[in-house]
Amino acid sequence: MEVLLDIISWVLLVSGGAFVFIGGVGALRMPDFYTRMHAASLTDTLGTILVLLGIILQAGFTLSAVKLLAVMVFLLLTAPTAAYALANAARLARLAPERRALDD
Amino acid sequence: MNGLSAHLPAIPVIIPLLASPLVVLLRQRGLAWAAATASSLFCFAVAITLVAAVRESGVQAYAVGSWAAPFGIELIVDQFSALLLLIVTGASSFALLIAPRFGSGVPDDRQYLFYTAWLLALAGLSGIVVSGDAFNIFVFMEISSLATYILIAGGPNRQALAAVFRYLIMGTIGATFYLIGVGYIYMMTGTLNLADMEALIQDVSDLRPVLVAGGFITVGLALKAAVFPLHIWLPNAYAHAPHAVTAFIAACSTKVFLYVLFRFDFLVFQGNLPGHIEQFSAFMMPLAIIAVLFGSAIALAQKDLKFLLAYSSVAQIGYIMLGASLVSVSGLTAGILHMFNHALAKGALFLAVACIGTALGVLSLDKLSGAARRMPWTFAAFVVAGLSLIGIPGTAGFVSKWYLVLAALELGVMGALLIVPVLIGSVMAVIYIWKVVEAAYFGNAGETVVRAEAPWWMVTVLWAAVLLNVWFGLQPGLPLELAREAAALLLEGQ
Amino acid sequence: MVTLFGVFLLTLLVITAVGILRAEHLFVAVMLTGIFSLQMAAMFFILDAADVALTEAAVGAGVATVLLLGALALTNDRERPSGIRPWWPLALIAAATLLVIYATFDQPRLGDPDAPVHQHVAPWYLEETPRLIDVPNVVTAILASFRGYDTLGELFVIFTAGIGVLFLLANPSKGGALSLSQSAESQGLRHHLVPRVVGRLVVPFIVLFGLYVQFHGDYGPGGGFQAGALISAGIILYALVEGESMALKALSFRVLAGMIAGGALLYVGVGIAGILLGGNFLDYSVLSADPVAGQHLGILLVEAAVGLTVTGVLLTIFHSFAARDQKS
Amino acid sequence: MMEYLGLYNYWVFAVLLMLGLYAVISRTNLIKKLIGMTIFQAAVFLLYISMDKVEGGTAPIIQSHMPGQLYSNPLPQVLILTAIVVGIATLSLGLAIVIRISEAYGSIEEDEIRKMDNA
Repeated sequence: MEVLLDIISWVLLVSGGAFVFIGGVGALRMPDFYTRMHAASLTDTLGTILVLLGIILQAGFTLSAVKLLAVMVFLLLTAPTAAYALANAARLARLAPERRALDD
Repeated sequence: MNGLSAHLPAIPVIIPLLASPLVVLLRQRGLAWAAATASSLFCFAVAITLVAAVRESGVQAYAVGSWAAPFGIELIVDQFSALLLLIVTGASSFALLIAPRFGSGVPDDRQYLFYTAWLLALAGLSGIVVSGDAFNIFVFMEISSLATYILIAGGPNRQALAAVFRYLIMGTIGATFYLIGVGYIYMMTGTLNLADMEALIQDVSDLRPVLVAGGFITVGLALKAAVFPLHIWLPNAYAHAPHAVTAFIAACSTKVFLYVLFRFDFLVFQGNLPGHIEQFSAFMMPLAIIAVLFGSAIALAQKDLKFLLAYSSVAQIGYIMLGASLVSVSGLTAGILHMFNHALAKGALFLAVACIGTALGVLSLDKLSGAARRMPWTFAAFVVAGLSLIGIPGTAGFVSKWYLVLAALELGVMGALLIVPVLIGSVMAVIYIWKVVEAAYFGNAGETVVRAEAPWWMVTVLWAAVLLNVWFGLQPGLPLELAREAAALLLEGQ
Repeated sequence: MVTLFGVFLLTLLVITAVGILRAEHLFVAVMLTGIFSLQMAAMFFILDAADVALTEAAVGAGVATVLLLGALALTNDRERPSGIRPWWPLALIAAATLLVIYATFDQPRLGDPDAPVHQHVAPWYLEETPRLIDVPNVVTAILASFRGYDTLGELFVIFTAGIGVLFLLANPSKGGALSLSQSAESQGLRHHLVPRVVGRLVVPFIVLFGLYVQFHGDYGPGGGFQAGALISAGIILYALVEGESMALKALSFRVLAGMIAGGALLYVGVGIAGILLGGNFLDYSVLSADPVAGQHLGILLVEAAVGLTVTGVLLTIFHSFAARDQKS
Repeated sequence: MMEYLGLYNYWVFAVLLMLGLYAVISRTNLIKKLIGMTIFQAAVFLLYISMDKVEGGTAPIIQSHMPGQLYSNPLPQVLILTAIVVGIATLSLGLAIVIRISEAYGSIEEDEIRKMDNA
């Protein structure tokens, strides 16, 4: 059982880390604001949540796990909102998407 | 009341701190002024009591929160801090008495904030003076600095804002340098209490962090005290502040930072760091001499009364530093005494400027021609205070310069050479004060001379300050003794 | 492992600082400053300073960023491109850096338990706090009691800043900011559904967390200042979502001034109560028959005072900035 | 190796300190100067907090169920809590002054302001 939990937790941690990394590469390499933001929001949601789940499994049934769960809930609420506000601000500022991105 | 006497060292800090939020709640201008003045005068009375207590029973220590010294914060009032406390509370009281209403730029409904800031500046400066803890000094330094920025920003012109921004940047750098220095000493000794530091620093005195700490603290405090060449924030800040504020800060603020500088340099570093005395003197003496000559020379070229007096302050800080850089009891006595006497003279001069500015609204020399006939009382006071600034026998300014010359002569031929800049500086002071007198008394006033004397209470306060200059010129016993004991305390630890 | 993290974060700090220096768009510089503070907070956490990390995150990354952005909106968000920079400041700075680094070689190494800092007063605090004050968080014990006088000074520093901002920016012709027009800015994000719904959902939790940090400061990291920063952050979020005027309706300038002055009075009052009850200034032991209970009461009161004033000042500063006319 | 790694904090302190100071000295934009000042102050926080660490210690929150636990030094943390507050107070006052300068002069570049004053 212990070993199983450990394995699951590490799988979650590693895959979360992978998503964070991919998000980071995307934010650097994507051609324009909107696509970059898309990549970055991956880090915020999937990446961090997988990592948090992994840590929760490591923590077991303790107070820390509850706190981590609360952090996760708040992240799920705020990260998409922040992404929305950012995109909205860009739209209000009439930031045009890169042409190349549209053509593809 | 007997029970309260044990708490005397803390009271000059507590009272203005208590009064400032009350002023915020009062909001009304007249009440705000009354509350500020009452607390300032009360602190002045406490300062006088403290001087008496120190002379009677020696150093007064006070453990805040009843926690003993290196663990809690200790307040210490010795001869040196008692003298400074007298300067701070006295300057604040005189300047407040002359100004029930501040400059034209501040609307009535915001004046209460101004008096709040004034009280905070007073509390901050008193807090620095009575504190025996290096970090606590930093905290109160910031209270006084922030409050002073607010006071200067209340000046009537937009130049005040530019001046205060520069002061804020340089002041923060100075305070942060001080904090770094304290951090290094703390790193090497493990204590923040000044007396404790003095004892513990001997074991680590030859290590580089302590030397760097000495550098940071000296430079940081010199910045705050406007020691040449770090004075560049001073003239603009003094000149564009409201008049009463200039009278307050010109009389005491730089001196408080010089006080901290002397405390650190003489108590903690000198005697414990090898070679520090020579370095201090070799570094400070040339700067002090240049400050005297440069400040006076620039003052000569000024056309605005406030700028003229502000540059003269740069020169006067030079005299204080010159006395200290001799590193002898008599030299330090002269320097400390000059703190007191310069506060008297410059405070009185800026009070006169406040009267002139209130009554005539102009301060540039060419517009003041013949003004003495319009405001005879004020200009007579200006002349007497000017004589004290120059150092004419019979005034306070003479006494400290005389002791400075005596202390220099103790050094033999080298010292005799030091008299030259002192004399040149005094001659230049004669010239720049004469420039004002010439314009005011011998300038062309036009055909009809209208009497436009400042309100009677302003002239009364001004003359009270001027008469103090004469009194302490003829009876220099009290400040002289305090200065001598303070110098002995700093140099010999007794 | 921890050392590795430390080295990584510290290097990142230097890179961020260089980035801030090079950014000519001030908005970018401000954002990088926020990131800088967050990295600094992480570094503090690694160095076992949980309280400081919490404060740095709330203040440096939160409040300071909001204030800087507010100032940018009122002034200009572009630095004028500079021509040739003089070389002497760089030379001077480089020399000074080398001097400070040169001094480090005599310093105790990081984490050295024999360093003088850990010998003299620090062990006393760690040993005596359970007996004398009996709160687990030694930082709180020192902050509020042993060095309570410093904290009094700290409260008055922030008090002074509030007074200064009011003095410089209060707009009497508009009657304070009370008569804000119903312009787009003052309505906040009311017509944006997503931020509004989420904002309303989160604000109570932020304030609740602030209160937790306020009253849990004896046992864990936290205290009046952090709580004040958090609560005011919650209310600032409310102002952004629902509009300035709604936030001012809840806490008007008058109320805020009352909070500022009330907190300051409370702290000084506790100190004076110590004198009246026969102790020294800020001596809490005399507040109750049992010295330890007295200490608890004193710490509770002064932390509440700090929280009150800090909340009041930060909100006053925010509203003063927001009420200023936007640049034309 | 560890000999020098243990000093890395203090080197970064020196570099950050001087980077901040350089920004204050060399930039003419007033807000940039204030940002430089915050870096300058943050460097000092790092200096103090680096002192507090004890190898093997934890945050100084006493756990009675773990006797013999090593704790890091609480005193520098207290000092820096105060210093952070001082920093934000200075920053907000500085920003308020900058806003007033911008309204009075129409610029926040130091050399342009000086030119207007001398004109």
